[in-house]
Amino acid sequence: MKLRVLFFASIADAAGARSLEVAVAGRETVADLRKRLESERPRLSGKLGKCAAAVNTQVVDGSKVLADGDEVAFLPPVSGGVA
Amino acid sequence: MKLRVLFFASIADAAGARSLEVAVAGRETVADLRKRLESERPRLSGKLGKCAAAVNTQVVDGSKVLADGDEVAFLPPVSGGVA
Amino acid sequence: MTKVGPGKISVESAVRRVGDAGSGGIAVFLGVVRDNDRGRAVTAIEYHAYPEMAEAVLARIEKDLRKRWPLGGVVLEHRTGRLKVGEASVIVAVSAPHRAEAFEACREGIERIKKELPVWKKEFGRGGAVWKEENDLRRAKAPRGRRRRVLGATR
Amino acid sequence: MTKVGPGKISVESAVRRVGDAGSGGIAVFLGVVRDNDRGRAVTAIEYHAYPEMAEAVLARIEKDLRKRWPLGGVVLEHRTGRLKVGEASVIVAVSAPHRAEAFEACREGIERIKKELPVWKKEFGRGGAVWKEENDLRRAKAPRGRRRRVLGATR
Repeated sequence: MKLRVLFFASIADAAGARSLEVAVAGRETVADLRKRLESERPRLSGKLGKCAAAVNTQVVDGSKVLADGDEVAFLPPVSGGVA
Repeated sequence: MKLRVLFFASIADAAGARSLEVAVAGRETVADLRKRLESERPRLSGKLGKCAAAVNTQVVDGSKVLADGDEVAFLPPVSGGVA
Repeated sequence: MTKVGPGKISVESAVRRVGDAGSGGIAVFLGVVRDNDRGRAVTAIEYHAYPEMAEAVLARIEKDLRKRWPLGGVVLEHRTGRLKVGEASVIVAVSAPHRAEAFEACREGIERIKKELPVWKKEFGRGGAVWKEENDLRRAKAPRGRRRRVLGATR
Repeated sequence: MTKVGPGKISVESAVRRVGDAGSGGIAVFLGVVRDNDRGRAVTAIEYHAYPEMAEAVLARIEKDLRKRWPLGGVVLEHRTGRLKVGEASVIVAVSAPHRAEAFEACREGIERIKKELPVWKKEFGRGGAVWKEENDLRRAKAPRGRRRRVLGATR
């Protein structure tokens, strides 16, 4: 099964990409994916834990089980709006 | 000595005028003027007591003594701005 | 910047005029003519002012707002004459470094205009026209006097 | 009405769009790029969004505001891309029958945007560019969940 992974702001800089296609072999939660991406990409190490995660635009917690075709976004703390 | 007297809103309607030139013989306070205008103009009777008074654009109380050339405004409750 | 008169209110112009490089937030309030007043149909409102005094009151309100909050720009305007439903009668626009200050100052500005500005409205609707007379200016004056005495007798 | 994108924000257009014959007050808040951030000089800000999610978040905020206050119109917009000092990054405009409702809803709108909208800013100033990352979206989500449980387990 396949996922689309999105990175933003400093996380996109660290990942060197704004989006990735990721293949998943078996059952995987958001927390599993977070761990796997951090180990595959040393520059992300320790960073994804500071991000919220959204699946298909809904914020979820780490226990969320991923499904084929999901869009998983790692969202660093936001800073829209105003001072 | 002479005063200019201003009326607004429902008070202007009742007075039949928006402004008057008024001559004053001796020492007169705002309260005196209020009383005199009400007795001279029966349609104002009982109405000026509901008005604030301003002398030269400053809200004053009835004890204020008038001076030659003063502009005295009788101000019914205001209703600017919004609902 | 303050104004009382028959010219149309422009929110675009007010926002441009309060703009300030050090301000991160602009709060604006517009009062507009509603089609009803507590259920009674309204077709138009005529605003009458005591212009010289109204200008002085707006200038005093601007000064007081600036004393209390670190504002960049301030625009206070009240329109006079006959307005149709949907037209703006009053605008308060302020800029400030942060949003809380902008909101608080804007709110205080419109509250004080409502209580202190010598402007009167005549509502046109079914059954003719009525003057709405709501806030006694003698009440608006009292709290300022009291506050001044508490803070010190020298001023 | 909600929007996230690179188009310039027009306060005139927002005010026209929230206009409503039954509303007597319009409150507007504009966030604008300041020339400094706690003293550090800023020359421009780049806003990046997760657009699909940001649109969904704004729609949810509009819905929640309408549930809580009797609003006529609501406009929530956030601009993306590179903005200079003085340009507006965000606008919240609402109309309501009375001013208190308009102010409260407008304030709540901007507070929620700040906490919940997936938008990030990169500040350009002396010493280059820095990402400002401030509000963890996991914190924004918690209170809503808690409130729902308190109100009843059925929904």
